[in-house]
Amino acid sequence: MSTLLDVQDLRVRFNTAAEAVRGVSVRVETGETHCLVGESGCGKSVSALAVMGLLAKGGIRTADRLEFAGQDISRLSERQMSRLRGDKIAMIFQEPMTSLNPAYTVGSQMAEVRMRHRGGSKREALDRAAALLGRVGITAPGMRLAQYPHQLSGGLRQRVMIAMALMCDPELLIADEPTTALDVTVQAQILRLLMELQRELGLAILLITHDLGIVARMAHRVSVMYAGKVVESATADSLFAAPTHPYTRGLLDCVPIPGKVARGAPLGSIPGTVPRIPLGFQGCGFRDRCAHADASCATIVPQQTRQPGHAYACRLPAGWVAEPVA
Amino acid sequence: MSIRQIAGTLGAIIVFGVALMAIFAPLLVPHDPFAQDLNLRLVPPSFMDGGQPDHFLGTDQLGRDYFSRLIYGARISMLIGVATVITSGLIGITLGMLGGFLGGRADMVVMFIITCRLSIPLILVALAVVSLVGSSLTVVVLTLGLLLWERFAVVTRTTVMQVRTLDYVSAAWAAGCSRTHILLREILPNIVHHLVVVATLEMAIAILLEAALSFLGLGVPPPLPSWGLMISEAKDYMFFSPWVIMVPGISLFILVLGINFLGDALRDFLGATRDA
Amino acid sequence: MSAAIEIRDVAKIFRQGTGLFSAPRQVRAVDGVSLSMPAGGCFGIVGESGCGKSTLARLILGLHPPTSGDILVDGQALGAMGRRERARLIQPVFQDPFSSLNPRRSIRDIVGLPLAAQGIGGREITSRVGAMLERVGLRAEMAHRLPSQLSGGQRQRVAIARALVLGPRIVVCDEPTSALDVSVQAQILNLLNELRRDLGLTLVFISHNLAVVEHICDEVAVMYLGRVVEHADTDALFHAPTHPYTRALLDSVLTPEPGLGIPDVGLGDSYPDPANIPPGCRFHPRCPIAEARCAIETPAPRMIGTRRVECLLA
Amino acid sequence: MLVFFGRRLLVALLVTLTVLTVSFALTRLSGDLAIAIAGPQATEQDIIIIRKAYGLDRPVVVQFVDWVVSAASGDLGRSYIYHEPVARLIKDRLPVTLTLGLTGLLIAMATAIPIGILAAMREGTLFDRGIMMIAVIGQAMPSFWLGLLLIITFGLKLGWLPISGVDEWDGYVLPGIVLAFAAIPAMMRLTRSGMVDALASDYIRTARAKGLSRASIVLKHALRNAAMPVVAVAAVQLGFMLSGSVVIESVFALHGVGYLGWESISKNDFPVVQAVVLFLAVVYIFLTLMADLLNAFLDPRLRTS
Repeated sequence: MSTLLDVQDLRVRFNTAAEAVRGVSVRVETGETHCLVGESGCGKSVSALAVMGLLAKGGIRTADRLEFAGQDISRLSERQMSRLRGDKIAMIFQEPMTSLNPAYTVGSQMAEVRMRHRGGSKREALDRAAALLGRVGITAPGMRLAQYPHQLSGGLRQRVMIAMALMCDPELLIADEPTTALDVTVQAQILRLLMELQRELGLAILLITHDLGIVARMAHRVSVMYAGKVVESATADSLFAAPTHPYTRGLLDCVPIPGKVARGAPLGSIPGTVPRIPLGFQGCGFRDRCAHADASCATIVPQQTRQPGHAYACRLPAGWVAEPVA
Repeated sequence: MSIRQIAGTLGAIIVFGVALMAIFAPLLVPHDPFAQDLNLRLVPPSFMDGGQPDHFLGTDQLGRDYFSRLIYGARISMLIGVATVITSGLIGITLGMLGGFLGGRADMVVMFIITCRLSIPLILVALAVVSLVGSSLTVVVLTLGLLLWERFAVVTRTTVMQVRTLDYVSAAWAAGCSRTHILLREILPNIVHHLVVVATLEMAIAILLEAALSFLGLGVPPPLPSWGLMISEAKDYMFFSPWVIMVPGISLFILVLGINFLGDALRDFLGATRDA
Repeated sequence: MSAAIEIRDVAKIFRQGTGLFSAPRQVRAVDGVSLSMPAGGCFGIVGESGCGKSTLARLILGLHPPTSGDILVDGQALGAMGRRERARLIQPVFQDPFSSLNPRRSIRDIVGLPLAAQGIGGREITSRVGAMLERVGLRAEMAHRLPSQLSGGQRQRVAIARALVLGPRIVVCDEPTSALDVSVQAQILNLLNELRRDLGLTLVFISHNLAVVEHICDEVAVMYLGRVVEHADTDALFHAPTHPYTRALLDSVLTPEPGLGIPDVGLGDSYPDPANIPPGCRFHPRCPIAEARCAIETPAPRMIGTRRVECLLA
Repeated sequence: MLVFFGRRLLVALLVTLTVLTVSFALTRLSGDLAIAIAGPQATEQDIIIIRKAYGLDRPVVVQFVDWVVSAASGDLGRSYIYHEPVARLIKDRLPVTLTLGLTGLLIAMATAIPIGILAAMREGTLFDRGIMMIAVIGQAMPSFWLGLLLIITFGLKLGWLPISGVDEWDGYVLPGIVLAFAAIPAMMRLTRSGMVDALASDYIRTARAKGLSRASIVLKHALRNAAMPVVAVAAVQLGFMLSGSVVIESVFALHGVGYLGWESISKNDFPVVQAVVLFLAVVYIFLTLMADLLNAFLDPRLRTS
């Protein structure tokens, strides 16, 4: 397995007094699903957009390393980067309702990706679009090609987005909360589809989500983000078996699991709310909400390794947690 | 300070200044604005060749002091602006509230009235009304007020519609509040900033429109010194003495610009939408 | 146990497209729902968007009049109740903590609104609001703030305080936690559970999140396209779902348990449209076990033990 | 779609009928028309004769129905002053007003739309803010005064263009500019805000994520969606221009429909006033109808549902 996307110490700042992303390092291996999980405002979506070069106006990106398939993409011009987007790296978004252009048919929006990156006739592009619509589980793809986005339900639109992302056989798919706006049954269908596609096409997926359930079911590897930083990173098995950072632990305790957490019993919860981190902030961003914080948390946070491939950023020793809940 | 803030401050100073000028006009004028002196016709402003120190902005074709007339003209513009906004605001906001709050058939009727109003050629109908009823300041104010309410109505209607579906309005219903309470205490405070912006816009439009009507000879009746009328009366002389149309024209322009600047600043300050 | 809310064959039809001359489209948001919600319990209503669960909540709150049918709250007909009387009995908590608080009023005025509507004086409002804020875990001096100065979780606490300040018997929560982050969601759920126990409230809890519903509710009704397709107590429903739609919903719950993968819910790519309800069983176009007769025969509600199901094949 | 169009048409007809009523009522508001026509020197006898001659002695309702019926068949009555059918008067004056309006619209669109797009693409920059400032300044300019200034500058001082009348095409340049000037700020703001919204939308992010070229993103994906409100406003502006031509035509002494209206008002020529008001209203109604149709064509959401 080789590293497809290698991000080291990514930082993003908008013209305000705060950094949205404060040094994120993420590696996505070929053919695996890497989940970036965290609550709203933790910087997970901004990180993904920064990698794609799609930051909103005024966003400033710096990184020690930003490599895709061995190529340094931090120095690419907008024009060169646009050649990569939609071709080798594809992206889908949270809101399938608004992510498609209301003025053009599904077919025309799908075909233009292929024609832009691979050339060829519109006919060929449309044929491929029809085949891919079938592949993502849409019945009567020929009819759907001629329809406009408003004629499709949310679930169908997200399938169209996925099919559109596959038009040029990408190596990496970045999915930014792809099911958050969908109903639960449709969510399960879309996630299952992504899983199948990955297995079949050897696709690498960087999946951004706030839902630990999705992480548990989908991820090979997980990075947990809090306040613009990755606080814990591990394989999914290792993370759920032995969550080590207090934030990861707290987050897992918040989720009710039918049959596992007694009805009406209080759920674990994290007190307080996500803080705003000013520029030049030192120490651990979680310390104000953490029951285990002490004075040292206001200075430097040690990066520790629980076991190979399971890193976390906290002063506590790896064994501080009692044996994990099953 | 940003450009916008500077413009906003400037606008506030202009509007406030012209308002003061209008209120204290009798104390400010050096001459009687209606007194004619046919020996002193078309005297240029004092800073130009042939000007007289006694007449700062010169005199008009009837020898009336231009500066004094200009100051009295501010009264008319401000009066027209404020009175029209009040009249049209009352009509438009009431209609918009009815349509937006009640919805359904009431809203259809309101929409229809708005469409009809938009279809009526504004200037022509205003001219016709003034000509038929006879021109006076009151007639001009009422005519403009009766014609310029549609923006108030449209903005009120759409904003009320947006606000009334919000959950805090539902919560107020569930709390047992009365219809009046909900309309006046829950909805109105949340749309009033849009209406303030519309009011400034309408004030500017009303002032420009009065000037246009007076320019066409069917606005404020002479000898009242409306700025539009001053331009109209002076236009026969503009080829030889261009300043006669410059003085009232620039005044009009600066006042309307001030109102627009103020409106934009209020828009930014109150957080109203761009196109309200 | 007496019923806190009794819903008898209630329907709500909305007209869309209010054009002058076009025939308006009819949306049957709620289409013949009968439910009885016991006092002192937590009654869950689940379903996907467009299933009518939020409309049902608004009907119960008296925010919309039903097109047909009767709603009895605490034994009295909702339609015959005065607005003040109704407000003392039943109160809402809405989903979006940003749109549910008037941005131009102070927290004191927002929480005190139901009191003011009853004609209670200013000084008493201030003291009762202060006490209520502390009861929901906020400091009393928050009363002077504006909603924009509060976080999402704090706003939702304010909304709960407003709902409870009159001491109602029933609180209708329409997706009270779905706009919140997971960590805050847990705080709010714990608070609701605690308040319910301490104050003896009846909760109507509307959600699309089955894990949350399982955690907090005693009884659950599953809605699909305006009808209740299955209604049972929580344990029965979660351990042995009977309706194929309930089964699909339960399959879709993704708990944070690694290695389970994503189950196939088997629903196909069609999607329910409340303006265009299929004939026969309204679930049949998506149903994985549908037979030919499901497209023709409309299933009548049946009792299987204590549960009520609408399915020809159950 | 057909239902949509039919409904729209019916509303347009109803609006026309209402405007018809209003413009009729307008001329009857002021009391006795015959006295106004006869003028201040007329005797009691003259007034009675005039009342009979113009059919003003009949009940108002009869006069109204009579007028509506004949207006529907294209007969707008006869002018009291010109003693000609009003329809012919309007027809003769129409080319001037129409040319003027279209010239104004073309100048306005050719200026406002490209600048609006550029300002949106450079949102928040000095260029954008400068343009918006100019728009505010432009909105404050009284159009008749601007017309006079242009006449003095280009007609008189520089002698480049004629200052009144339209014997040749160049007579339309100055009035066209003045008309356009009034419409440019609104159109520019709308183009800009439409483009700003479109460029910030999710589907533009999708288009960028697809790696499309900048030209395709701006011109194909964003502009198409921003165009819809601009089209609607362009039609409304053209309507305003035609009715605003009252002022401009009198400044530049162009004998168009607006000038005719003004003239008739000052001469108490009521059949002409009624007809011109009605005519301008119908043109406006027609233009908004066209704009709706064009928008339905541009926006598939309207077309297919």
